[in-house]
Order: sequence, then structure tokens, then C-alpha cells
Amino acid sequence: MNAFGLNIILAVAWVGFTGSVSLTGLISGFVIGYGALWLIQPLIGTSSYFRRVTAWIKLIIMFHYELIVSSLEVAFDILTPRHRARPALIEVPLDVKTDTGILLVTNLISLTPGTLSIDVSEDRKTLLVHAMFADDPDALRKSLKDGMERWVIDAVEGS
Amino acid sequence: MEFLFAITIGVLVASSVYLMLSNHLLRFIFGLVLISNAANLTIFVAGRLTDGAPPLIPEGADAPLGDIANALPQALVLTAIVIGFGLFAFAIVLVFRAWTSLNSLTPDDMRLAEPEEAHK
Amino acid sequence: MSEIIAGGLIILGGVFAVIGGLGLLRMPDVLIRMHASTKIGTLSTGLILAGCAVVFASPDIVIRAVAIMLFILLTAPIGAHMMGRSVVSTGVPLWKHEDVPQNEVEQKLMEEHDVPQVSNKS
Amino acid sequence: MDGFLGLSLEIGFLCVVGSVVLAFVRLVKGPSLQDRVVALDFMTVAIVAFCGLAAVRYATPAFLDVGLVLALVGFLATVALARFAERSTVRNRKESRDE
Amino acid sequence: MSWLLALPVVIPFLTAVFAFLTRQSPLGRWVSVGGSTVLLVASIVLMNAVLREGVIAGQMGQWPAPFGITLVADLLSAVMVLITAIVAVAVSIYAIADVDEGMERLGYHALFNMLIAGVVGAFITGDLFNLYVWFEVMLIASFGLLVLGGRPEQIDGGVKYVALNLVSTIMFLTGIGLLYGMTGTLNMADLASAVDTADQRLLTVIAVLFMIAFGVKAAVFPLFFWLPASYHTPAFAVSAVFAGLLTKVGVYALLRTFTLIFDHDTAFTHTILLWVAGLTMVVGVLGAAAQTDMRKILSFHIVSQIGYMILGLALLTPLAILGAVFYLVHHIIVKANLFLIAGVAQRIAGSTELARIGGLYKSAPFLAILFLVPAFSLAGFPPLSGFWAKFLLVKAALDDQGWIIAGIALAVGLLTIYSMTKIWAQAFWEPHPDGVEPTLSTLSSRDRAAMLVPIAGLAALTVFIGVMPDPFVEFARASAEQLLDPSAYIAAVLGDQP
Amino acid sequence: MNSIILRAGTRYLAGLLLVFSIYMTLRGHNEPGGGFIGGLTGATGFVLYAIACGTQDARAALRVLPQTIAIWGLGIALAAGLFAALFGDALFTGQWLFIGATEDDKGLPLSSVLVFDIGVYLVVFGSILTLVFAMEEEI
Amino acid sequence: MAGGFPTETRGNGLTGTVPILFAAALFAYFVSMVPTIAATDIIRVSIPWVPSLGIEFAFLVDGLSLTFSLLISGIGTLVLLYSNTYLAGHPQYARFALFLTAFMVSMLGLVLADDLILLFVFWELTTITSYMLIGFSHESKKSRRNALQALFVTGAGGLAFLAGLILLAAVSGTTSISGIIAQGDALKEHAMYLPILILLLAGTFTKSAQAPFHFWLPNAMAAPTPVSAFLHSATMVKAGIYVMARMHPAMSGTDVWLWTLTIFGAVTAIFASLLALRQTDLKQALAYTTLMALGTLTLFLGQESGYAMTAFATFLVVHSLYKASLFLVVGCIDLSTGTRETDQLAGLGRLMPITAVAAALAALSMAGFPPFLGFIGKELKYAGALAVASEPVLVAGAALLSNSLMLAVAGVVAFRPFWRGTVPSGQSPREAPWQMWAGPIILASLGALFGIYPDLLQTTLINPTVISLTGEVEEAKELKLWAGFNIPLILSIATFVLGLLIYARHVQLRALLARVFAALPNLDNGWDGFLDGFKNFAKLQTAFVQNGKLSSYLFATFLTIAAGILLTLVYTGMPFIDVDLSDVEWKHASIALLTISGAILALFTNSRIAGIAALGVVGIGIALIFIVFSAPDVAITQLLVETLIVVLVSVVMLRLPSLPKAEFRLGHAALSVAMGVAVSLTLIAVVSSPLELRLTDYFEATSWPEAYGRNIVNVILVDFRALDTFGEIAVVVIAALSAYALLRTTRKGGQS
Ligand code: NA
Ligand code: NA
Repeated sequence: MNAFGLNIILAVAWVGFTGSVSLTGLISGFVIGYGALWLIQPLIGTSSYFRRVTAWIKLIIMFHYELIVSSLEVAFDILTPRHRARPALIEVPLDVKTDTGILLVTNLISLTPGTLSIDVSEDRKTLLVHAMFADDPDALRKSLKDGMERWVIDAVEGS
Repeated sequence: MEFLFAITIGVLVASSVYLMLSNHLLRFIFGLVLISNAANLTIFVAGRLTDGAPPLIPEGADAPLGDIANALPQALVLTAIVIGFGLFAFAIVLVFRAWTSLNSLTPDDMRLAEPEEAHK
Repeated sequence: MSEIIAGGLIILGGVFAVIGGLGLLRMPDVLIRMHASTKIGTLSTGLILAGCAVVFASPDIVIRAVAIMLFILLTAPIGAHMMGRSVVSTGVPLWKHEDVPQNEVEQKLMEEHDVPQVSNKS
Repeated sequence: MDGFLGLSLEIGFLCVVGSVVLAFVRLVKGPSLQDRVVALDFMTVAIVAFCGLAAVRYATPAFLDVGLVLALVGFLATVALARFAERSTVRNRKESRDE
Repeated sequence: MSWLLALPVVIPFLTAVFAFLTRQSPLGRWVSVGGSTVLLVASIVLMNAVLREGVIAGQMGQWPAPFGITLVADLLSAVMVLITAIVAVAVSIYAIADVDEGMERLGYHALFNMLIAGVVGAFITGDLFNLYVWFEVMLIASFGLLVLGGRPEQIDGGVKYVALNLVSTIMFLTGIGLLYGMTGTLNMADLASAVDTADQRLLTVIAVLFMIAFGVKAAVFPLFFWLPASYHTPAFAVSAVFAGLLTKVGVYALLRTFTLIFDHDTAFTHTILLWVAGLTMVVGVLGAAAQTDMRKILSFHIVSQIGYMILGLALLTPLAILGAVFYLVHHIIVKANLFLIAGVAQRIAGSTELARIGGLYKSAPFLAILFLVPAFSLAGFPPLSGFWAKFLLVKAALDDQGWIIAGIALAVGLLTIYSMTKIWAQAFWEPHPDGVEPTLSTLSSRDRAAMLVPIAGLAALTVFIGVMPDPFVEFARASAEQLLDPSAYIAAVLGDQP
Repeated sequence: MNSIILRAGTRYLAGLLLVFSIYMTLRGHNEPGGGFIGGLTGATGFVLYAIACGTQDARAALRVLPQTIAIWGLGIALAAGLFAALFGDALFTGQWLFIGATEDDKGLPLSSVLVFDIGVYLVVFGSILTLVFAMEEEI
Repeated sequence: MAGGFPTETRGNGLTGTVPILFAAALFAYFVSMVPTIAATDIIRVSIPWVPSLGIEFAFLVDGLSLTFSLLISGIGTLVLLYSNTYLAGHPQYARFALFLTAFMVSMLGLVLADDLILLFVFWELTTITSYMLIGFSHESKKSRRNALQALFVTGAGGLAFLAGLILLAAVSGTTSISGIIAQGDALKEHAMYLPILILLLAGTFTKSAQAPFHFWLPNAMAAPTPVSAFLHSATMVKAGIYVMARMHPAMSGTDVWLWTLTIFGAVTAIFASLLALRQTDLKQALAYTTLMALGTLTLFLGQESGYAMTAFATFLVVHSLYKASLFLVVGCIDLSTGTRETDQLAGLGRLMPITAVAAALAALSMAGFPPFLGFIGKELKYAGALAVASEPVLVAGAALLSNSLMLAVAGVVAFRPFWRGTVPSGQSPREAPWQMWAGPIILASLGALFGIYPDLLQTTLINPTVISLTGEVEEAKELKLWAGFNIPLILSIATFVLGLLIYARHVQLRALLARVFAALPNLDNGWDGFLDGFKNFAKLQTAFVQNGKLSSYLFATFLTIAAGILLTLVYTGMPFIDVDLSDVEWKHASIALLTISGAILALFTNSRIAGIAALGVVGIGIALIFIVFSAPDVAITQLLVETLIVVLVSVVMLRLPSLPKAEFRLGHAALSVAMGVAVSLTLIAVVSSPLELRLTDYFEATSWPEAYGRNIVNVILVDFRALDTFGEIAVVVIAALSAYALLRTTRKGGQS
């Protein structure tokens, strides 16, 4: 039974208490339960749970930032007559191990305009990426690894 | 509005009939999908169109507030869509089978059930 | 106030939708078009849904809007990945800028998948 | 519905429908199989946006449910077609390029 | 009361469910036989109730008509259900011998019972859209049964069958949509009065659309192509039940709607029907004359004989409707039986192609007698059921001064004789081309019983109707009266509703 | 389909679709949804599973033959209709039980109608999977 | 059959004996009725059969029907006795006896029935049973052909006959024959008299083989000889005669009746006698003399005089007796020598004396020599002919010619084989067993007996029969061997002279006739031509209509739909159409355009993927329509289904070849446009008037209060119209099971 499951149970209990069977009820229950768990943290030793939640929040925020910035970049290319794109297929080595991690990394890379995850190699070690602006592939590789992948590892695989 | 969609349905029907006549099973399937859609839409349009008011009764009310869309044709169309899907599913499998066992997708060349008479 | 915000979000979303559509239409090759459509489309939908959430301003609706966004964020990249993969593996001709020469990865793929001459016009 | 929100909704509808039209043009032009599929995929996402607009325009949250379902399952078509593209090309490379 | 009506629909569905769950074992076929038997009992009870109390109606879900779905049984519906049950029993017994384990494992019995459910539902519903649904149940089940076995000619026949029936189905659906759009109701009894206030000219257009949609189902000229293209391809049990029941549902639907709803411009609609009837009779019988395969001959004859039933509807006199109802009942029994017999011929003589078989009269005299009964009945020889059927319709035509159509009906009868004797001469009298003497003893005793008992039972029924026609004629007269004056039907459905 | 990304995504999506489909079914009586929509959505989850991981895995995950699910669904839907017989009502008459009902509030409704909708769900779910699995395997 | 009598002469055991006893019992039963009938009484029994149609199981015994019944059952007994030996040990004897007995019973039913429909039932039964009997040697192609021919010709007539009966019943208001006869002249004055007459005669003429419908009868000789004896003496062919006789009181006396029967009868009589002379096969020769007799009987029935009626009754009996006898004799000869060809038969008299005597007695009666009944019959014929009002000379001339020819034929059949020449080598004829000569002897002797004691016949049968025929208007004339020296006697003498002359010259005449008839069109060959023509026409028509091409089938179906709707629209005058575009928003228009564009793309593309995508666009367009017009449930379902369709198509397409380039077909395009216009127009007309919303109002009002649901669409689906939904999910299950079966079915053993 991990902390997340405990949190869910609390949320359901909350719904039971309030008698309001709705998604809103469930979510408020979840939030309240989260608070409660945080309070009793020393008692049950769930610190990594809270660390990860912080990492998740960071991931979500950074992702949206990236999404908007690079969207504007692509939008600019679309709206201007000349093609500014310098497309290329590049391989990025992967450190993330779990399925969930790989999914998140690739999805987030795909979702930020300018980069598109094409495939993960059979050995899960490399990711093939199509980049729209690949003037400098190495810099791109580095930014992907230090940015998106790092955040994901923190959120998903951090201990 | 109904007028507009009646014309739309006409175009759908015309296209699907042309496709179904094409002597190619895949095109026939395309035509089938189109004409099913046309039939569903016919029921929907014949039940008259109302925009922006789904047939739902709000919480706390016993009956809908104000005019809402005609619910009955919606239920009929829903039924028809699902039935149409069942028919389509069988049809597409049949087309597949036709290809694997008769090696043809042109029904006019399929002469096993009704072999061409050897002229006497 | 919320009406203004919502209206703004909706207009912005609409603008992005058009940009996405334009990108799909005028970008030079299919992968680049995907950059335009997948992400900008997602963004546009997100903005409109945000506007929607603002208008209704009820938790119920907000949750639904968020759920839609989450679903799209989860599924759209997977779809894009599948498409991109098939583009590469089936050897659809790709556009290449003369500034960026073909790298080893691309050459390897070309041989592997029998890709015809990569087009190189801008 | 009128006022600024009403206006922006009209603009929103116009833009979304416009983007669908643009996507349709791409769908017609192709040239590759993937181009058409991407266009279709784009339309699906646009419909989700359309649902959001409709929900606001008619003050009916029920339309969001349509978007909800579509957001979840819409990509299945893309996946299936992508798989088709990949597999059929293994059989006949030339053919699918011309689709 | 409503359960009397619901059970005939429910029973085959339950049977289908159980038959499917037991499909891997021999139990499945007994479930099917048992289910059909229970259906027969239920339909007898229903018939009894209808005879005692007149038209009975039941509101499903207890929602009053015309809001909910009404099941209605007048005499016609009740007898169609009863005949369906009889055919179901016969065919499910026959299937023990005819349907192999491979087909059983693929759900033959479930599909068969679903087909029966669809047929019964179509006969018993009082709601137009619900009729569409039962048509679909029947249609899709028939699709499955038609291609079960997967021989290439089945697939070929299936393609044509499916394609043309889908067109008809979609036209039917369109028609329902349009009729609803005019009248705002779907209940057939309610429609009977609702159409009075609608635009009569437009109603005629809709009527024609329905005529065409049902015409495809009924396999009338020029919409019958799917039938001769496919009916000779599936398992014999399947083609028997198709031959007996499926087209009759179309005829039933025509009878029902063109007496209850579309009776506003009979000078136009029923004149078309008269032409259709004549052409159907002639084209069908000529088609049969051109065939050399037993099942193909029989298939074309279905078309031809549908013409007779349409003739009854077209004339629209009490005697004509009486004749149509009588013909309907007679034909189901006889035609199903002939296909069953063709199956036995195939089993013991090796084919249904007339040139490739023979000698059945010499070495299988019992089969010969069993063939003669339905064959001569079909040809309209007395004292078999077919004679009365033909007699009634010809009399109706002559009474109505339809000299030409009566002449056509009689001439077609003669050509039917020709076809039946062709089968007789080539499959029974002529020696087998390979010199073998096919006998029933080549069948295992189980198969022999399973195949011959239903055949003999149906033949006995044919003879019984022929020799004792009076109760059947009386019955047909009463149901014709109900059809021509639907006030009892409407009252039973709508009660005190306007 | 040997895509790691798709398989990883499917792990979440399939479950999500299933849960979502049940949600759609249960709320159907009062808001858009219902057995059809639920069944179709649920089936989509397993279709995705089959595409991503192959039908063998999908069948293993499902444990029961899809056609059995479908036929049980039909049986359940029929049973929901037949249930009315116990109360002397006509076929498919809705039977309702309101747990904890008061003057104003109908409480938690349990009904034969819901059972019917569940039957619809199972039928649609099972049927689509029967079809898709078989097609995947034949091709 | 050649090579002598069966060694097993004890017959066929019980299967042989029982029918004989049965027939004999029937005969005895009818004999027991003779006193009643002789007292000019009638016996009528009737029980209701189909009361709802007024049809009764009614039987009438009067002079006419008793005469027939006695002949049928009497000859039937003898024929069965004969057959039991003739076909001894035949593996299918039981069937033969069954059919023959059934035939006899049908024939009895026919002549006894006092209800038109009952009569027709037996009429058709004789057709069926005779079909089985004629085709008894079913392994011979000729047998099968001739059986079909007989069935077809008499069947055709039978159907006309049925129409006639139905009209007759309708006109008379009853199906009771005695009832109709009791109505007197009403029928003759009815407007429908002529059609009824024509239809009835079509039936009787074909059944009794009047020229030109005669060709089937000689071919029916394919049947075993006893069958021929039975069919052509007292039964089958006389069924037609019987019906004309039966209807005589109600229908005779008009010009049409008179001339039709007279001409057909006379032509048939002469024509048949000539043909009879031409034959070299004994059985064929007899068959044509049967025709001649039928013609003569018809000719008599055309008249009304007492002479004619008496002549009819007498000749009926005469002919039955001698003809049955002669056929049976021929059977004996055939079995004994293995041939029936006159050229190959000679000198049998000493080896088969009893048969020879029987033959001689029968032939003398046939030839009309005194003191046989045949003589009396012939005398009456001439008397009857001379009593014909309008053209006595013509009729008498015809009678003279045919009688002479008959005499000659009698010589050829019954004299030559026995009393001339010696038995050809290779034949070892011997006398037939008693079961086979008993019949001929008894029948032939009866001819002599009645000739010598005509009163015996006169009082018992002839008088009552004439009463039946005339309805007591005319009295029977007296039967006597010596009626004085009158014109009939002179004619008789002339007959003998002419007949003997013909007999003496018959070989030359035969050659001449052969040449003449070869030049005439042969209806028997015509039959084959007719059948071939019919089959070819059927094939041609079917090849055109059912050409095996789905595209034609679809074209015809769509054409029917489009033409049906459009022509009806034109016929009814265009219904009210309201073109209202005022409430169309640009959104609606663009959604409609999107949908249309998708459809058009699907239409024109040669790329499968573009096609699927186009369908997707249409699906999206339609989903948008559902969204805009407030149908979220439907929109969701539409989108889900659309997605699944794309998935399924994309899976299946993995194995399918790509689309061929479509060629533009103007005809298809025109039909498609017509279909579209038809549907659009109708729909527009439908939505031009307001819609009654009773049902929807009810659903809206009760959805929450009574069905506890807020989503009205769902409540309709699972509650108001749950049965629809149940059927619908059944469709889904069945579709899945069917498709599954179809996918798996070709694997070995039918299962994965
Ligand atoms: Na640019
Ligand atoms: Na044969």
C-alpha cells in the first residue's frame, strides 16, 4: 500500500463523510487527504511521495512553459513566408528506464513543438527525434536531456 | 435548416449510390457507410432540428425548461447507428473473405454461385 | 471580467487553430506538418477549453475541461509517434534544408528503409 | 449570446471551422498516406475544440462530454492507420507512397 | 396478457443464449430443439388466446400506446408465429443431421434461434421502428447462417445477398424516418389514423418507398435478385428456413402496412402491386424453368409464388386477402420441406444438380413419396394445400374480373408443374448417371430419423390442410376480415386512446 | 506492434478507457452516456491493447472469451426485462429500488433499467472485441 | 418384356390380390345400385367439406355416373387381375397396383362427384395418377417424356377447366352440379356462358384428346399395356367425355355448343381413324381408334336428340368393352411374341386360341357386326347422325367414313395376327395364363351378350343415362338388333363394304397415308419444339434478368427506387415544398459543405486512405450536425462508431489490394443523381409541414417523474423503447458472431 493509494482511500472516505457523490467531492477529498497525509508524514514515512508531488508540479509548469514558447516559434515559421525550419532526425540517448518514464519523456518531447519523438530503440537506450530547428543537434540533445528528461526522472523515478 | 440538410443528404445518397454501383467491393463499403449516414441523418432531420438544447432535464426540475430538441429521433438514430455498425462490421468481414477466398473484389467477376452458362 | 478573459482565451485558441491548419497546409514535409498540427492544435484546444472553464467556473466543468486536456496530452503524442514512425519506416520523402546536411542517422534509415532521394528544395 | 463573449465565440467558431477546412485541403492533397491521416487527426482535435465552443455557446456542458470521449478515443484511428501504413508498406512500398 | 406476446420473442433469445453457451458440446443442438418446442407451445397458447379473445395487444414496459412499444397479435400474426415455430422445430431437428460440428461450434444454433427470434418479433410487433429492428435481427442472423461453412460459392452468394438486402434495409429506415417526420408517430395502429391528416400525395410517395423496401425482402420483381443468387448455397437446414420464412416476413410486412397504413390511394398503390404480382409470378417461374439444380429451381419458385401472395394483396378483396393468407401459410410449410428434401437428396445421391443424380424413385421410394407431397402441393394439385391456395387466389381474381391476372396465375401454375416434374423425372425417375442406387439406408439411423421425421411431419401437415381445408379457410377468412377492417386491431392497441 | 511508446501509453490508456467507460455507463440515465457509449469506449480500450500488445495479450488480460461476454450481456439485458415478471409487470418494465429515499431525495437508485444498460454495455464490449480480435488474428 | 410370359404366374401375393378384391368389391357395390337407378331413382350423399366456400363432399349416382362407375370398377377389376400376372414379380408392382387403384378410385370420384370443386379434385388426381402410370417404365427416356407430355397437356387443360368451373360456380351461385343443372336454361342465357363454355371445353378436349390436342394420347402408350387398356377404354380420356355429358343438360342446345362439339368430334373421328390405319404397332393402332371413339362420343354430345343420346350411351359402353378387351389381347400377344408390329405377327390363332377368340369377339363388336352390341351402337350412330337437325348428310358421311375405317382397323388388329400366315421363326408363342385371358374374354363376351339381349342394357343403364343427359326432356330410343330396313341399316351395309375394301387395301393405303401425314405438321414433334423453345426462352429471360452481376442487380434496385419515388412524385403532383433558408447560419452551411465535400472526395478518390479519410470527414461533419442540433449522445456514438469503422477498415485493408482507377459511368451518375434528388425532394416535402410532437411531449413529461431519468434519449433507449434496444444489441451480438464465424469458418474443422 503506497501513499498514493492511501490518499485515494482518504478521498473516498471523504466522499462517504460528506455524502456528496461527485467528482468535485472526490477531488476535494483527495486534496484534504493529501494535507492530512502531509501532516502525519513522520508517522508513516512517506517523504518521497511528497517530494515527487513537488517534482510533478514542476514538470507540469515547465512543460506548459515550453509548450507555449515553442508553439510561438513554430507559429512564427508557419506565418512567415520563408521556411525557417532546419529539420533533421537525431538520436538522443535515454537515461529514463521505466515505461512510464519513457512514455512521459517521449510524449512531452512530442508535445513541445519543434521536436517530435519518432521511436525508441529496441534496447530502450536511444530515442529518435525529429527536430524542426536542428542547426545544432548537440545543443538540442543536451537541452532535451537536461530539461524534459531530467524533470521526468525526478517526478517519476526519483526516490 | 432542414432544407439545407435535406440537400446534404441528397448529395450523400447520390455519392453513395454511385460508389455502390462501381463494381468494386471496397467502394461499395464506402458507399454503404455513406448511405447509412444519410439514412440516420434523414431520421434526424425528419424529426426536425433544434439547436443548442439537448434533451436533458436539469437537476432539480421535473421536466425540461423551455424548448428542447426532439429526443425520439435521437434515440432512433442512436439505435440505427449501432445497427448500422453491426451490418457494416459483417459487410467488411465479408469483403475480406471475398478477397481471400475468391481472390477478387469485383463482384461481377464472382461467378461461383451463379456460374455463367456454357452456351449450348 | 471573466467574460473578457474567457473571450480572449477563446479567440486566442481560435487563432492557434487557424495557425495549426495553415501549418498543416503549407509546411514543406509531413513531419514538419505534424509539428504544426499536433502541438498547435493541442494548444488551441487547450486555450478554448480554458476559456470554457472560465465561463462556467464550476468545479464540475473545470474538471471535465482538465480531463479533456489530459486525455489529449496523453493520446496526441502517441498518435504522433505512430505516424512519425510510419513516415520514417515507409520512407516518405522528407524535406531537407541545404544548411543541414544529412546526418548518419538519416543515412542509416535511408538504407534500412529504401527511402528514395530526400528532396532538398526550399 | 452577445457581447464580447458572443463575438469571441463567433470568431472561435469561424477559426475552428476554418482550420478544419484547411485540414481538409491537406487531406485532399495528400500526397502521402500520412499527410491525410495527420489532417484527419487534426480535425479530430479541432472537433474537441468545437465541442468546447458549443458548450459555452449553448450553455450546455453536455457537449464537453462529446469532447471528452473524442479526446480519449480519437487517436485510435490514427494509430490504426499508422499501423496500416507501416505494415502495408512492408508488403508494397511503392503503393503506399502513392496513396 | 402481455407475456403471451412477449414470450414467443423471448424464448428463442433465451434459447440462443443457452445454445451458445453449450455450443462446444452436443447439448447445444438439444437446447435448440427444446427451445423450438417450447416456442411451439407458447405460440399455440398465443394462438388459442387470439382465437378466444380476438386481437390482443401488450404494452412493453407498461408504457401506454403509442408511446411505448406495443406487441400485437391478430390472427395473421398469431398464425405466422405458429408456423414459424413449426418450421423452427422441424429445422432444428433436421439440423441434428445436417449441421456439422464445426458449424455448431461457430454458433450455428445461436444464430438460428436469433433468426427465429427476429422473424417472430417482426410478426408480432405493432411498432414500425421495432419492425425495423426485428428485420435487422433477422437479416444479420441470416447473413451469418448464409456464409457459415465458408465455401466460396457461399461467399459469392453472400456478397450479393448482403449488398442488396442492405440497400433495402436502408430504404426501410429512410422510409420510417420520413413517415415519422410526417406523422410524428411510430405505432402502426396509431399511424393508421395519423396518416389521415397528413399530405396524402406525399403519403403515396412514402408508400411506394415502403413497397420497394419490403419488396426487396419479399423478393418481388424487379427486386428479387438476391434470392436466386444465394439460396442454393448454404447448409440445407439454413436454406430451408430461409426459403420458408424470410421472404414471408416481407410479404407479411406488405400485407400489414398496405392494409393498415397505406390504404389511402389503392387505385395507385395496389395497381402497381398487381403489375408486380404478375411480373413476379412469370419471371420467377421462367427462372425456375431455366435452372438445372434442385435448390436453384426451388429458389426461383419462391419468387414466383411470392407473386401469388402479392396478387392477393393487390386485389384487396376479402377473398383475395384470404387467399394471400392461406397461400402464405401453405407456402412456408411446403417450401421449407422441399429444401429439406433437397438436403436428403444431396446426402444420399451426392448432389442437387439434376444431371448428376437420379434413381431416387427406384431405391428410395419413401423419399419419393415425401417429395411428391410438397412438390405436387406447390404445383397446386388437389387435394393438397397448394390447390386451395391457388384456387382461392384465382377465384378472387376471377371474381374481381381480373381475367388476365387469373390467366397468368393459372399459366404459372402449369409451369410450376413443369418444374416439379423436371425434378421428379431427373432426380427420381431417371437412373443415376453413375449407376449407383442411392438409398436412405446410407444414412445413420440418427440422421435418418432427424431428417425424415420433420420432412414427414411437414408433408403430413400439407396433406392435412389439403384434405381438411375448412378450418384453415375459415381462419384465413377471419384474419382477412381483421386486415381489411383494422378497427379491432387499432382498438386493441390504442385502447381508449384517441 | 513493437512500439515501446505505444505499449507504455496503452498501459494507462486501456485502464483509463475502461474506468471511463464504466463512468459513462453509470451516468447515462441522467447525462450523455449509457450502455452503448460505455461499451464502445470500453471496447476501444481493449482494441488499443490488442493493437499495441497483440491479441494474445489482450485475450489473456480479458480472461473470458469476448463472445461469451457478449452473450452474457444479452442474457443480462434479457433478464433485466424478464425481472418485471416477478412483479406481474410487462416485459421490460423498469423496476426501481431507491436506497435511503426520503420525501425530497430519491436516494441511491438501483434499477432493472441500470442492469439492462449494463447488459447493453457487455454486449457492445464483447461483440466489438470478438470481431476485432478475430480480425486481427486472421490478418 | 419380350420373351414370353413371366414364369412366376402366381402374381404378386397380397400386394396383387388385395387391389383386385378391392376393385371387385367396388364393382359389386355398384352393381347393387343398379336396381335403384334402373327405377330412374338417384342416390345422393353429401357431407360438408369446405362449408366456408360452400364446397361439399357430395356424390351423386344416376344413370350416367353409374354407367361410368360400373365400367371403371368392372374393367378395373379385370385389368388388375390381368396386371397381377402381366407384371408378376416386377419389383415395383406394389407401386403399380397402388397407382392403378388410386387412379381407379380417382376416376370413380370424378364421375360420382356432385360438386364442381370435388369433381376437379378427382380430375386432377386422375392426371397425377395417370402421370405416374404412363411413366411407370421410368428408366426409359421416352416414358418420362410422354408422361410429362400427357401431364402438361391435360394439366394445361385442367387449369382452364378450373377457371371455367370457378366462373360457373360464381355464375350459378353454387358448386353443386345437380344444383346447377336444376337451374335450367339460366346458364345458357348468362353473359358468361361463352367464356365458361370455352374454358370447360378446353379442359375436356385436352383430357379427351380431341384434335388438335390429341397428340399426347398415343404417346401415353409408353405405359404398360394394362394401363393403356384401362386409360383408353373406360377412364382417363373418358373423363372429358363424362364432364361434357354431365354438363349437357345445363349447357347444350346453343349453337356454339352444337357446332363446337360436332366439328371437333367429327374432325377427331375421321382424322384418328386415318391415323389408326396408318399404324403398324397394334397398341398405337388401338390408341388412334380410341381417339376416333372419343371424337364420335363428342360429336353425339353436341346434339340433343334422343337418338344421339342413346347412341352416346350405347357407344360409350360398347367402346369400353371392346377396347379394353383388345388392349389386353395386345398385351398377351406382346408378352407372348415380344412384338406388337403387325408385320411380324401371324398365325397366332392356333397357338393362342382363347386369346384369338376374345380378340375376334371384341373386333367384331368394334367393326359393328351383328349380333354384337357394336352393331346396335353403329345403327344408333347413324340414326343419331340423321337426326341431327342442320347437316345430317355431313355428319352421317363422317360417321360412315370413320366406321369403315374402324372396321378395317379391327381386321388389322384382331384378325390378321391370328388367322393369317404362320408364326415367324424365332417366336414361340403360347396361350396366355387364365388371369390374362379372363378379362378379354369376359369383356368381349359382354359385347355379344348385350348385343343379343339389348334390353338388359337398355333398362338398367341406357334409359337412366339418357335421362341424366337430357334432363328427362328426351326419352331413350330402343336398342334392338333389328330395327327394320331403314337408312341406318343401309348405311351399315355400306360400312361393311367400304370397310372390307379398305381392309383389303390397307397396306397400300397405309403407305399413302404415311406420305400424306409426313407432309402435315406433326404436333408431337411440335411438342418437343415447344418445350425447347420454352426452355430457351426461359434461359434467355433468366440470363437477362438474373445475370449473375451484382452491379446489374444494384442498378435495377436503385433504378426501381429512384423511378418509384420520382414517378410517384410526378403522378401525385409535386407536394407542398417550403424552401426556408432564413434560419440557416453560416455554421450550418459550412458543416453541410464539409460533409458534402467529404462525400465527394470519397466519390472521386482512387486512394484507399483518402477514401477512408473522406469517410472520416463525413463522419465528423455528421457528428458536428448532431452537436449543433443538440444531440450529444448521438454525436458521441457517431464519433465512436466512426473511429471503430476506421480501425476495422484499416485492419482489413492490410490484406486488400489497392483501388483500381474508377472509370466515369454516365448511366451510373445519372441514376445516382436521380436517387439523391428523390430522397432530397421527399425529405424536403416531409419537413415542409409541421411535426406532431405528441410522443416527444409525453417522453419529456414522464422521463423524470415516472422513469427517473434526466437524459431523455437514454430513458427512451432503456425504458420507453427498451425492446428496440434489446433487438439492437441482439443485432450487435449476431453481427459479431456471424463475422467471427465467417472469419474462422474456413479453417480446418471449422474452428480455431
Ligand atoms: Na516560415
Ligand atoms: Na438426373
